[in-house]
Amino acid sequence: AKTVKVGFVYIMSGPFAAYGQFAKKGAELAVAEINAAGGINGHQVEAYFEDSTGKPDVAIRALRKLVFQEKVDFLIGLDSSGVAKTVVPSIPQMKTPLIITHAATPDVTGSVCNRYVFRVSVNLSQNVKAAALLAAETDVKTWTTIGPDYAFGHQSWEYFEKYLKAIKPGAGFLPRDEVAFPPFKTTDFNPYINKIMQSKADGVLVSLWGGNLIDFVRQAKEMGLFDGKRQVLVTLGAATEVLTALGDKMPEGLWVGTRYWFLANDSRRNKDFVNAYKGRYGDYPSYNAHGAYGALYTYKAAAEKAGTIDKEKVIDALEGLTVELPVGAITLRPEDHQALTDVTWGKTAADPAYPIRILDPIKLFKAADVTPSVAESGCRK
Amino acid sequence: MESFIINLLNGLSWGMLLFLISLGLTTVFGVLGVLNFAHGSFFMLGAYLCMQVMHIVPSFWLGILIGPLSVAILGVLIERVLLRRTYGRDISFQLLLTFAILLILDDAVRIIWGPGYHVVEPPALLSGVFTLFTRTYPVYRLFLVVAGPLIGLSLWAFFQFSRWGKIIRAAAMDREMAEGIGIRVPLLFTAVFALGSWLAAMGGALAAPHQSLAPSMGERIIIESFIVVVSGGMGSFPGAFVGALILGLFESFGTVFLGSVQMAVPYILLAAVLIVRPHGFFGREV
Amino acid sequence: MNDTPILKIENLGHAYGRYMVIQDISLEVAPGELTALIGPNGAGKTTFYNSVSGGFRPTAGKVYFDGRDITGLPAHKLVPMGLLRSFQITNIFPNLTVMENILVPLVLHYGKGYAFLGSLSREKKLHRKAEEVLDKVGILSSAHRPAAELPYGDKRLVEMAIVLAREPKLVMLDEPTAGMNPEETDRMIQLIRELAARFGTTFFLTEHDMKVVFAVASRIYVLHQGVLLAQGDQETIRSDPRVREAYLGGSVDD
Amino acid sequence: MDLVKQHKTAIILLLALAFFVACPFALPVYWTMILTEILIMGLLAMSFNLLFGYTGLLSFGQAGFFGVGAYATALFLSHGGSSLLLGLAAALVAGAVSAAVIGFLCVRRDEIYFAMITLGFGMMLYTVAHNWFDLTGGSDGLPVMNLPPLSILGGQYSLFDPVAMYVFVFSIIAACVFFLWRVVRSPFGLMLTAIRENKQRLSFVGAGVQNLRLAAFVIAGAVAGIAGGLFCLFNAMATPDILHWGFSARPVLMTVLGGSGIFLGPLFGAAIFFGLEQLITDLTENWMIFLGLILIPVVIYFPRGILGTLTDWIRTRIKRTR
Amino acid sequence: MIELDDIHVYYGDSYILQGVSLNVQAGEIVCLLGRNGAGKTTTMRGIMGYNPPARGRVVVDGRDIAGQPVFANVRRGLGFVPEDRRIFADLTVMENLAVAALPPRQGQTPWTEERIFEVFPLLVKLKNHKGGALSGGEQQMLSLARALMGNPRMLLLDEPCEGLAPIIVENIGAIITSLKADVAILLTEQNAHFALGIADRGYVIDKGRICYEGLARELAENEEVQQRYLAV
Ligand SMILES: Nc1ncnc2c1ncn2[C@@H]1O[C@H](COP(=O)(O)OP(=O)(O)OP(=O)(O)O)[C@@H](O)[C@H]1O
Ligand SMILES: Nc1ncnc2c1ncn2[C@@H]1O[C@H](COP(=O)(O)OP(=O)(O)OP(=O)(O)O)[C@@H](O)[C@H]1O
Ligand SMILES: [Mg+2]
Ligand SMILES: [Mg+2]
Repeated sequence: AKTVKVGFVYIMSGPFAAYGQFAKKGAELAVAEINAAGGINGHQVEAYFEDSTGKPDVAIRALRKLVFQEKVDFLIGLDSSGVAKTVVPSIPQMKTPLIITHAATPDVTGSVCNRYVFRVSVNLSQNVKAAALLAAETDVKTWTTIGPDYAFGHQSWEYFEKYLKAIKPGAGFLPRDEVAFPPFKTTDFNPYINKIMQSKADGVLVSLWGGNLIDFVRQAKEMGLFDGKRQVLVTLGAATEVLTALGDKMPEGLWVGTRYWFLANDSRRNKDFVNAYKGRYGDYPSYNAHGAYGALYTYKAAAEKAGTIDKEKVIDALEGLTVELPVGAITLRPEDHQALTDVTWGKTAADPAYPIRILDPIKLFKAADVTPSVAESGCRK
Repeated sequence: MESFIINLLNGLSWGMLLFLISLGLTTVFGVLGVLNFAHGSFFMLGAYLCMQVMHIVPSFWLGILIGPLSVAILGVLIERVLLRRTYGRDISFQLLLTFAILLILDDAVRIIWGPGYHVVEPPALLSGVFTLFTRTYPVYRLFLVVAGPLIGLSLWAFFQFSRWGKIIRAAAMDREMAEGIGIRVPLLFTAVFALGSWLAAMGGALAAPHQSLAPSMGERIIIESFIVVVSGGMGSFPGAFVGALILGLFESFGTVFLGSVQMAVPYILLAAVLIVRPHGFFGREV
Repeated sequence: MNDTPILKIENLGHAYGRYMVIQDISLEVAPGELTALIGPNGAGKTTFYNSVSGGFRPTAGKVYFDGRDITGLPAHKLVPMGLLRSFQITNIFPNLTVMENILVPLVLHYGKGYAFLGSLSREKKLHRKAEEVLDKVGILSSAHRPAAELPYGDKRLVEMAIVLAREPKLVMLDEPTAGMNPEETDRMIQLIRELAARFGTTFFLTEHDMKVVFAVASRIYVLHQGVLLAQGDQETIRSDPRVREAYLGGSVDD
Repeated sequence: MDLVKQHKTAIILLLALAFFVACPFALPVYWTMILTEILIMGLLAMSFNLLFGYTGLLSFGQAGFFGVGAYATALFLSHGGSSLLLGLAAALVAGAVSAAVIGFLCVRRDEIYFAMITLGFGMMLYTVAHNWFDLTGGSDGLPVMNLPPLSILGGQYSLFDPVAMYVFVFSIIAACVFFLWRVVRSPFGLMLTAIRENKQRLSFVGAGVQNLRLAAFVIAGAVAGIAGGLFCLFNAMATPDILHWGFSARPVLMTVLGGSGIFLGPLFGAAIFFGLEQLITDLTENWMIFLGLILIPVVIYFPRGILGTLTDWIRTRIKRTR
Repeated sequence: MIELDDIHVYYGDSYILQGVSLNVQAGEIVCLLGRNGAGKTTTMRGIMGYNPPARGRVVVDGRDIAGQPVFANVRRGLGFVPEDRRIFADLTVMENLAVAALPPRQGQTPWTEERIFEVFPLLVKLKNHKGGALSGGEQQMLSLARALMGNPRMLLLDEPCEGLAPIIVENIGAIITSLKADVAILLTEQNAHFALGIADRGYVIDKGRICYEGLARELAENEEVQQRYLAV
């Protein structure tokens, strides 16, 4: 019988290839499970992977190839926010639905949103709103930040300031020129750490990620930034690739956030997923693996709801769809296509049962509490 | 004051690391006339091989001994089999060839060690911190401040004063004539390329305890070392030293004073130097 | 004849860093005069050439061309005035054909350097001119060969042709016959004399080949360790004991 | 002799023209899009080669002008501009003006120093695009939300359709290539070659070498700007990436691949590059290794680029048989 | 000492030396004359190994060295003074000499810096000057001195007098003659007058072939050959 073709576009090469590889693992697991269980609407799933290399023009070429050459029925992917934001306006030309699983920029379900694009993962505003809620409970007087010097870092700080001010009007923030935005290629964070330690701030929002975060944590630890005098919130600190690399060098007691935490949820769905993943790859699933995995199940749910794999009908089915994923139930908001999904934060802790730092305690924020309203998102489809 | 000193140390230690790496680049350019795009990949390999050695025998010192040495051997192979076929051709060919080598090495590293991040621990001897007024500062960074100039100085002395150093400089100036006085130039070139690769790898091994290892980590370093080498003057030792120092200090103090221009600092520096001194600080007019 | 000297040099001096290479040189060249500058190796002849004809700005002194102060002007400003030079080592456009080598100065001469939408092959006049010049120096038959392929002597003639194409008033030649065989040397001497006679072109040259110097120059300057040691006509120079000691040695017996 | 040679090139150009016109009718949609991209990148590479192959200047910042062009078009369209041709004109002007300013500071440098100073300025443009959020959208770039239709000769044509886009891009590029062809065949073109061959000699026959170089730099910048404008239309975006030195490396790669000594070499190189990329990424995920392994023999055995070495080979064959 | 047996040399596609044979015996100065482009330099470079002959033998002391690398030939006893001198510009005079030193051969008085300075007293005061800052004549002497530092048994001198002042030409001529006892010398010149004055035997090369050989004295008197092949 006819197969259903799904195209995945992730960063498979270059400095951030790890993200694409995680996603690929998650996707392949989902494909194997779904096919073993009879496919989608009776069609076996055939997966096509393309490399975005993290560059917008390459990503768009990859998408075009999947749609026009491979003739896929559905698209899943995109890691980088910049890539996602610039690629999204071209999706209507391809007339194929796309679920974004990693890129966090609010804009793809905001200012540049369109009928064809959905997102199942936590976006930047949801994550930072949770951080602001956490921050409001501390007795920090003045906040500063260190984040990568591109939209993600700057927006994280902007939104954090906006949300926290609304919750706790007394909170203080260092002005823009006193916070630290190291360029993305930085490997030596000492000057920035020095800048933070020199400032009067007693709370730090860290929005670095990946290799930057690893370098920062190690160097900051040596310089004594985590000596307990400051409150540190790390928005993407609970990413498994970071925790794995750092091992026991990850300080305990830091507040870290993530888009998916494999121990955050006791549901059967989650346990099955974690076990299946661990069994297949010998690893704990990262948020990116979960994203790709969940997106395919989301597609499955929509196609089954629509009773067809016709692209337009699947889109109609996706709008407002609620689906049970390992992370919990998510709902794709029909107005802007952003998933309403719970957000996990937690404190790093050592546990002999795990080779990496885990989160204890865990703090779950309900989707309704952290997701900005549709009006705020700025989406006008 | 205290912050100033810390910034100074930061600038110095980063600068010295850059110096080591640029030294290899500038030596290879000066002697072979090849601008080696894959230099950053040797830097990366140095770090990974150091880590690999430490997985087998947990000694950092053994790591920085064996890692860079293995890269030097790889350098020998690359020079013998590939590079020597492009001598005398336009520089763009060498850029392209070494770029191809970069692609291969970067991907090979990803395939062998996986796409994820790794960290390497500094040796126990250098792992602590010392107190500076009210703050602490890692000992390892101080070690870098010392190790860079030490290696650089001994190499410089070698090139300047030893007979072999002079022979290498002679071969750099005029390859044909060097053969004409009985110097076995092909072997010499291989040795120099191996030395250059060793320096890059040494830089990588020394950087490993301080930055995370990931495929393509060399890409970040290569452009900065190009900038150091060119603004210092191609092929010049003192040039590489001054260039690295200035870039290190600018990047360090720039974080405090420059804000969002920070990212462009190396490029502004490069352009400024070249506008004022067309051949870099120590470059010779041709 | 016009009596403003075509080239007038006052107290010219140049130092590389702190090292004075030429000092206090003053001389005058009348239009149409054939002048030679000779001197031992390292005396500073090439340095003198560069200081005068736009290689670099001399550190001291003044240079006047046709009454105008041209001190330190770059070469490309001097050329349109009519001052050109040739080089000690062959200096042509190796991968262009001989014809194209000559078209380059002609394009400039007719102010077409920036004509980026014109068609070079339709510039019939330039091609005709180029052929004339090539014919004049006697290498028209090689017009369509790449210059690099020519024998050495012919390359030097290409170099002369490049200079002549700009219809210069004053040509400064740095060792024009170096590396030429006697036959070619004779041809070069003939060419210089003929051009001087027919077009009134002024030549200023340096040479180590005394045969050429004595065959061409009516006035000779001797440079030694950066200063003018002697000047005068052939006889004066030939018989000056200082010149003999510093430069000529015993080789130039009459 | 010269005339024959000139007509030969004209004939080759005509054949190429016929080929490109026929392509979209014979190719699947995706390949038409790839071809569009080849043309755009090929034009960028040809602008680079005006400096590299003809003038002897290795510019490592050509992506800067390409990017400036792309942003100019994107800004024009996102601020209510509705004419595509005016958008491209903006790209041309932006490319030329930025090249004039930067070129003024660069053209005095030679060889590797020229390469590095152009890289430096290119990266400054990158930084501006990356950091000037209000104008350029910062690191995310400027998405072009809707492409106005092309109004020409009274008709309105949507470029939403890939074939229409191809035809449009091809027409613009054919015009640019023709322009470049005129330039290299002009007296000015001879000056550029003379600079490459021996710039000292040239200045000693009265040419202002720096100004000639600047003129070449501006022309190359303008053409790169147009290519950037087309890129923006084709991908509906302008992002900082395309000003980065990594992007500047592409025209270098393409030109050396195709052959810098041949007028259409860079365009051919672009085609090889994209062809290879498609082929390799289809076969393997480790495309970097394979690209590297393919590049090495090309560099070693094709010293004048693929097209250059092939034509040389054919030429000597013809000579021998005569 | 050295014998070329029918060597053929190409530059790419162009066929330059079309069967050159000549020999130089110990204690002899032999000159190779010919017009521009006749193939003099090519012959020298062919012997050295820069442009190895496609066919033919280059026999030094009974061994064929054709195709051997340049440095090996130098170590075997060839010394080369190229036409453009090729001094290492950034090295001092002393360093230029030092890098060229090779172990002496049996039965030879070894060349040392001291001995060099005896023969070239002009170089003494330039000891610590950079090679690039020397004038043409000084460079020519240094180039010769540098070749001697390799303790060669046979010297190839390519136009040692080009671009030199007449007085220096005389000087160099005297030095070359004084070396003859130690090393065999093959010399090329445009300046036939100079070359025939110091050589024992001479060859004339034209269009890549030897067209005359004989004693220098005879050649100096043979006006026909001089006119035809040397354009004197
Ligand atoms: N760039 C430089 N820096 C320092 N000294 C220099 C430089 N160029 C030339 N000299 C020195 O200046 C002196 C004069 O050199 P110049 O080239 O003018 O001599 P010349 O008379 O042309 O000699 P020749 O006849 O050998 O060509 C020489 O001693 C030379 O070493
Ligand atoms: N690299 C090269 N490629 C091609 N042909 C060359 C090359 N070098 C020299 N030739 C040609 O080889 C021939 C012999 O040149 P060679 O240099 O041996 O002559 P020569 O007798 O030394 O002349 P000269 O007196 O000018 O030094 C000449 O016709 C020359 O044009
Ligand atoms: Mg001179
Ligand atoms: Mg010769």
